Amino acid sequence: MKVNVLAFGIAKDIFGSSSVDVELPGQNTTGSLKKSLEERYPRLKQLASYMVAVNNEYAPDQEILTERDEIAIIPPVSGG
Amino acid sequence: MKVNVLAFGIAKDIFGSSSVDVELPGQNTTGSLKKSLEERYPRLKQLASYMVAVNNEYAPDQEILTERDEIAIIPPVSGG
Amino acid sequence: MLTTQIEISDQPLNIQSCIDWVMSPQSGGIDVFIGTVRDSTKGKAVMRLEFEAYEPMALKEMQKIAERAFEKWPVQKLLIHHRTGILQVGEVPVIIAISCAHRQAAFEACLYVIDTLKQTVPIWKKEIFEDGEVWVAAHP
Amino acid sequence: MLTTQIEISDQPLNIQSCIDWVMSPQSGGIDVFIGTVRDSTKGKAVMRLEFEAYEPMALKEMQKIAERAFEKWPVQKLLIHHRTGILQVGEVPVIIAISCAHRQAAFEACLYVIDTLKQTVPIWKKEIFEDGEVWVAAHP
Repeated sequence: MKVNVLAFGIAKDIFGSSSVDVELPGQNTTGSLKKSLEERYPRLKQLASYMVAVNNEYAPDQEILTERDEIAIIPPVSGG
Repeated sequence: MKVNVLAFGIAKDIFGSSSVDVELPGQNTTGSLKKSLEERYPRLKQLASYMVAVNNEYAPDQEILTERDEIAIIPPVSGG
Repeated sequence: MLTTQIEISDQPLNIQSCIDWVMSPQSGGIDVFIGTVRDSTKGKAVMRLEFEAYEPMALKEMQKIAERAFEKWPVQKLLIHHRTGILQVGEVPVIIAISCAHRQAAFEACLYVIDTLKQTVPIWKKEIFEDGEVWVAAHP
Repeated sequence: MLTTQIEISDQPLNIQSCIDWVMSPQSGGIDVFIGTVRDSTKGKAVMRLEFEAYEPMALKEMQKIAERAFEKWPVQKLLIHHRTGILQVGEVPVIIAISCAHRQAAFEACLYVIDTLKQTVPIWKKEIFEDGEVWVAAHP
């Protein structure tokens, strides 16, 4: 399954783009998406932390993804 | 000794004036001034509390007064 | 640089200019407390308020509060403006604005200033109702 | 009556109109937090900041914070305005304004909102120095 992933802040710099397409070979979960992204973009692992948001909600690693979901990588926030 | 006493808030209503002259027969202290005023204006004793300020500072009952002091009756404050 | 501004005025207070005064390139956070005249107290409709100040002493007491706030927190600029006279519902009797490098200190200092002001500064408030008036806190 | 106003904007924030919006005849105290861009961080001169938001999610997270504040305190009106884009030193990235019948609740709710906003709302800040730039908090 292929998903489109939005990137913000430093994640946009790491991806070199504000969104990337990712092919998920195994499980369609947030956790396997993170694993795929970390293999392709090792700098992701150097972040203090990062979260995945699915349809504008923070998602746990077990969340099942579908192709229609709006998926985003959320590096450590620093608003305010 | 005679002192002039400024009044604010409800004390002004009780005295019927924004300042009164008070003759101190005995000790020239804040405490004896309060006693004299309470005899003359019994409604003072019905207040939740009140303080005397001497030269713009809250004064204890033992403070010695002089005729040149600026003396004021400070009923419970309610600013802000 | 002047770091404290304390005023008592019978004219409407200007919120924006108070905030502008405490802003500085060194500050990261400003906390502002704005008192407003409520339309009721203990369930009774308030028509208006009247504030009276013993001005020289009130200014002196507010200055003491400001000095204490500077001792207790890393405050950059601190402003207290208090109004006197007749105020209608919705009008502003007091503005306290405090700038600090970090927000927590600004919040704590601002709460300290308003709490202490209400305890020590010789200013009195009369509530005017449809059927009478009362000096707030005068009686037990 | 609308009791919550949440906005993200790339235009300068208007402090006075934010405060006017939360004022009401029922409120006795308003606490306002105003973030400002500091001229330095960890001793290093900051030229300007750049804020980026994941807007739909940021609005949703701010709405959650507001709802939580209404549950925890007797809040009357609550406003959060956050700016995005390039901000110079002294400019205002965030305004939080909260009105309550009594001041303690306004202070506590306002501190809660800014603290939580900085933890959960997907907005990012890049500090631009003379010799480089860095996304704040990105790395350990």
